[in-house]
Amino acid sequence: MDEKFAAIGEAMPRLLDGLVVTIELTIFGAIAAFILAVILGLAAASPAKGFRIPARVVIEFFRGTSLVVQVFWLFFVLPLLGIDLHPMLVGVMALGLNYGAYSAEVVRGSIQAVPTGQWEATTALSLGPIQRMRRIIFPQAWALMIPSLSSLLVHLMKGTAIVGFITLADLTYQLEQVKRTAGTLFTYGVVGILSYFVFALVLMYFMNALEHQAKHKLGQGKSLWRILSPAPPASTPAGGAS
Amino acid sequence: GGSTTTDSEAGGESGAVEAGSGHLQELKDQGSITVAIAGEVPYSYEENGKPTGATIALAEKIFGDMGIDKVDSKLVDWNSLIPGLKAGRFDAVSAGMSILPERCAEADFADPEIMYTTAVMTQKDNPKGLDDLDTIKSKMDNGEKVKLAVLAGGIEAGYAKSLGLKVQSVPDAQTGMDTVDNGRADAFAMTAISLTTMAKDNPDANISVGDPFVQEIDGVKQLGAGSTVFAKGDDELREAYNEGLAKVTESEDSYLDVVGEFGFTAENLPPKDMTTEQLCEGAPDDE
Amino acid sequence: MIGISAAFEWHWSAAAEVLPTLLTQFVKVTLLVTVLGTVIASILGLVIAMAIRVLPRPLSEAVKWIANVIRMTPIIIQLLFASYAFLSLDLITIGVIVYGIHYATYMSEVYRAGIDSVPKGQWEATTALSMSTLRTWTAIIIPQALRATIPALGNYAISMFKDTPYLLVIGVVDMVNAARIYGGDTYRYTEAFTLVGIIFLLASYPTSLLIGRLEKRLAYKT
Amino acid sequence: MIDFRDVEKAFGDNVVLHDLNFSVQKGDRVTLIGPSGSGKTTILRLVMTLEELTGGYIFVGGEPLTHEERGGKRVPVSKRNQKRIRQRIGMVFQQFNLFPNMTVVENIIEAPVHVLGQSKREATLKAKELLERVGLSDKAGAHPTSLSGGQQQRVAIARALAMDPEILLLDEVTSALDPEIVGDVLGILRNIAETTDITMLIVTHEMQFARDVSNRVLMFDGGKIVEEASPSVMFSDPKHQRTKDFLHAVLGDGEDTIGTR
Amino acid sequence: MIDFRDVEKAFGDNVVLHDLNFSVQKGDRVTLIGPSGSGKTTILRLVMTLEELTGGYIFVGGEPLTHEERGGKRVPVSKRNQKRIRQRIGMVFQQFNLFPNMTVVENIIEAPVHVLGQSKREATLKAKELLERVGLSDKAGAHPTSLSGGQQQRVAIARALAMDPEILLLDEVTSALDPEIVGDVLGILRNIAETTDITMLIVTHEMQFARDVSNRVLMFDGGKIVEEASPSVMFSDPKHQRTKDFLHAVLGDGEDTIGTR
Ligand SMILES: Nc1ncnc2c1ncn2[C@@H]1O[C@H](COP(=O)(O)OP(=O)(O)OP(=O)(O)O)[C@@H](O)[C@H]1O
Ligand SMILES: Nc1ncnc2c1ncn2[C@@H]1O[C@H](COP(=O)(O)OP(=O)(O)OP(=O)(O)O)[C@@H](O)[C@H]1O
Ligand SMILES: [Mg+2]
Ligand SMILES: [Mg+2]
Repeated sequence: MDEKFAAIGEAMPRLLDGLVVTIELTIFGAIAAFILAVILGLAAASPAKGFRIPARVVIEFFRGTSLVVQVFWLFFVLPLLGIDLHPMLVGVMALGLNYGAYSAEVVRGSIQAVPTGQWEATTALSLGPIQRMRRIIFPQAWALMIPSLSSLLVHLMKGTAIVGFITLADLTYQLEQVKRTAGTLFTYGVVGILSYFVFALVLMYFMNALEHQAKHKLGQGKSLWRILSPAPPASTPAGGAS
Repeated sequence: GGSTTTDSEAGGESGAVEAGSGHLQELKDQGSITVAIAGEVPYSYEENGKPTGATIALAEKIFGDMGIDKVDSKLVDWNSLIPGLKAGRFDAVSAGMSILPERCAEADFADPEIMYTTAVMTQKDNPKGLDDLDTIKSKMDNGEKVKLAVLAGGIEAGYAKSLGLKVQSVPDAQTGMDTVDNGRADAFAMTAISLTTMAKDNPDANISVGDPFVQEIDGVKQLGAGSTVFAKGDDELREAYNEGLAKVTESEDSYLDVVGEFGFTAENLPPKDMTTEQLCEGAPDDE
Repeated sequence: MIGISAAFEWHWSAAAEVLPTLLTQFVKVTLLVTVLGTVIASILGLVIAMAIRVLPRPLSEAVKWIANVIRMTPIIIQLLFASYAFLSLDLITIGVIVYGIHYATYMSEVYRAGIDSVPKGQWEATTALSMSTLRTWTAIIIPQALRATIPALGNYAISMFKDTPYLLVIGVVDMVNAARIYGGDTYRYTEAFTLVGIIFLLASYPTSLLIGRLEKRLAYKT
Repeated sequence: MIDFRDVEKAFGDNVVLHDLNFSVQKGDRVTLIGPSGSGKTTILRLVMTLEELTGGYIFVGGEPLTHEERGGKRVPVSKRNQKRIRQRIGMVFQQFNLFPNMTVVENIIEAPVHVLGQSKREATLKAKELLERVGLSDKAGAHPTSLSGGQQQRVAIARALAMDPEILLLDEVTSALDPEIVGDVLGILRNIAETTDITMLIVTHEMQFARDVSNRVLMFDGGKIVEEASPSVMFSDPKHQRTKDFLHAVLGDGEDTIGTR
Repeated sequence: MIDFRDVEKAFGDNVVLHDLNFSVQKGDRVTLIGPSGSGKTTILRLVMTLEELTGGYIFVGGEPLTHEERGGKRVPVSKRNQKRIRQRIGMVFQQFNLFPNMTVVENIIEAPVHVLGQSKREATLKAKELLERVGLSDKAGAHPTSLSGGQQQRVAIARALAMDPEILLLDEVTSALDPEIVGDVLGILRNIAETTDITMLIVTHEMQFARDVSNRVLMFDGGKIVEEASPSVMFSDPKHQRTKDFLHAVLGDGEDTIGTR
């Protein structure tokens, strides 16, 4: 066992490099997905057909074809069209498009779940459509959408493991390099699983914190700082799958 | 991708000779070339962030002589080497790619630089006596349980298919070795040089590599040769490369000087009469 | 810097050439793993959900955390792990089991929600009728929980279907990777990937129809 | 038939029933009345073992239901025993709680077949009889969700009777029903009371029904029995001020008039 | 100030308001009464443009609100015009509909700042004044969810007043409140009625309040006005049988007594 730890210790710089790639992919992918989700979600929630129908088509397309196929397509077919993308960009784009489409449904659902009374109050106060969305509806929908987005984020993080297919040296790739010296089972079963799981937990706690914050803004629950200060609450990180 | 600088005294000189050209001149001006590699030991791979391997050594030597001092590498998935080349993502592919008719239709190969032979990796001391694909085939036909692993999409997968062998695909060479090591497969067929290098690097693994052989399919010897690939129409650069390559492949000594340290032997030196045109025609000479 | 080839054209000959391979791999790998994986996942998912609910505290917590670990880590890692841990099993079997277990952890969440959605009064009625625990689950709770969970379970089946290309990491060539290998050999990605897309669509659409029908059949007559 | 001895029930720190002692004789029809939160439902749920008894003992037919005293200590009885005794008790809920995934007749035969081990044929015959009795012979194959509230409650009564209980617990069985259907359901219960000797424990706000059906009325307040009497005495001449106030609130001004609501 | 001309409103095939014609003068306080479903809420929602007008015209200060007649045809007015007119109207809802993502004072200044373009300072000053008026000076920084229903409704009133509306629409603003708080809220509205000349359109079941505040009462039934009178006449001497029945049901037996409910 000691030698395995030693091997891992030796490979630590590479593993950390891999972890950085995984983290980068997760963060940039999540940002891309979120931006896309908001745009598509707003369009899909719009009463105007001109927005709604294109948004639906895009959402259904990227939800309907899998992440793997999208990655391959972007990586192998797009160059044939003369579009040359860095693998990192391909990874981020594929994650962004796929999870963006899933998240768009969450955004749309949450916007439509804001009580009608809130929409009516904005009309009664003569707020314009942009203002209404930006200042009233979206902040409330935000609190509703976080739990679902949070489990999608973990899915996205897991999806980054696929970029090994397109030559990015992410954590999975590096684990593969390390497995001979450290032993395959130990590498995957302990180091791999644990690293991803801890990362997933960090993401979940981050999203839980966001949710607390959002709920607090709506006057529900304590503020995040008050929760964090004395002793953290016993929160279960078990996020529902999307 | 990393980069390596070769020391070259001939740089300025040859640069002057070929002044005024397109892509080649561009590369000379910038003093570096970017080649795609697939990360395969011992052909071209990265070590400590720098490209290395037999074909990289060739590239560094030949381009260096032309006055292009620096060879940068881009690590690319095997399947996107040629698409990437066509899309102009890099200047050449230095991955010991086999010269095959379908590939010739997509890009231009330099003259042959590495001869391939196939070998079979088995568990130590070859308990089942699996020397080559033909013995494997006869054993399989006799109803013996023999499990053969090949690289998914590799050339040996094509051989096995032609021979009608049932195979187990592996995504990469390392996995292929593991598969034999842990007994999931009895044999792993791949190019000999890759297998021997791997066996050398992993002395503890329960594996050994049989003698190299040239596979025959329907009575035709499958002579394989690999080379550096350039984009279609990039003739000037390719011809300049061929010129330099000829100097290296001139003799065993000059050849092994460059690639010997990566485990290559005289067997890997292409015969003088073998041309890229022949290989591109798809009719390898049968002796 | 160099002209872009016209490789993005459509060649019927190439399409005809790959189609048989794609269909073979589709049936032998994609479909097989999805169908068997879904069967395992839907049964095991229910077992996990019930175990968390029925087992005493430390045990149920343990089951919950194991499920969390599986749910929150990439299936690729799990496939690799299992392929080395269970050498005696052939790779397709490992694929089926890993997909089955991985998706079971998703489905257990769906079942949990379904079980929670059964009104408390139903449990009380089973007590008032002195029904056994087993009978309570099988005759009352599970049938009612299932009704609420069928659509979500169906969606997971479809997403498992789309996740099968990950099998390549353990050397199982599914339809998508068959397309990729064909593309690698011939540089005709366009036909191969387009066909893959069409086959996926042709396969998932009837699946959704099937789920829709199942959903209707399970709905209570009103 | 049922004996409460020093019964105590607490939810967390909140003690809902204190030191409760009373007995119900075989064939008794006891109505529990009292203000909201006084603990009436809790008593029924304790008998049905839907709540855990936190102190004291309940005996059914002389046998301890959940706990017994052994060697001066209060120990739980075996699950087996508890189940056996529970089979003699039936309950009808305010919200009916029919199984929506089964037809009416399946609801009724479920327990006879799977708990008592009756044959399906036998149980179905009995179920048909019971359905006739509650006036729903034509609904045997229907799904509960397609029935009105009143019909559902009648099925629930039939389902409880199918187990041939010695004790029937009824918790505000009409309060989820539309006013015009209440009469039907009460009529059926009245009929059951008249034609069987099932011991009944009834919680209701229908004072007329309580008067017609029960032979004893217990007035609860704050988890204690404040008064106990026959219905005629209780409704016409309550002794305790709390009872007077309660009846006044429920029945309205006319001291002696008991309407259906 | 508000003119209804041949107003018709249908939800799908269900025509809820037929050929409605009436006018509200500047400074009028008009109460709409009538049984449930008679269309009272719908009228307020039409004025607030929360529902689409399916026939006829509504004029506010002489200008068409949603549609106008041009060349003998009924055409919609421009969105710009509609918005401009809508700014002169405020509404308070039964369910308050405060924005939970903003503090009390942010709720109040939202529209003045972002619609009328007032400076934050100016709007906040005004908001504080309004809060004082509704007796909530100390709650400026609080979140709506931390307030009681009555307090929330008072904030909603302040929010509507912050836009300086010429017309205020009030739809059963006390019916979601606990009975003991109703008085406070009505007191504030009474005070506003007494100290401003805002035109008010009120739907309420509080007949006492209607009597105190309004100068006209319209009795609705089935989407039509069945009777119109001053409150004193309407409540003491209704002409129409429908009105008599309705008032009898709402006010109880005593013909002349008007309780708070
Ligand atoms: N599950 C529970 N958890 C905590 N407290 C409970 C629970 N069930 C009942 N209580 C409390 O126990 C007390 C008695 O409740 P119970 O339902 O028995 O009253 P009740 O007499 O049936 O009233 P009602 O006429 O309103 O039905 C109440 O104070 C109630 O709040
Ligand atoms: N959004 C809607 N869709 C369909 N029908 C509606 C809608 N809103 C109201 N109605 C119908 O319009 C009629 C009038 O409703 P309205 O809410 O105006 O009545 P009301 O006089 O305010 O009644 P209440 O006193 O119950 O509030 C009713 O028959 C109602 O069912
Ligand atoms: Mg009760
Ligand atoms: Mg209304």
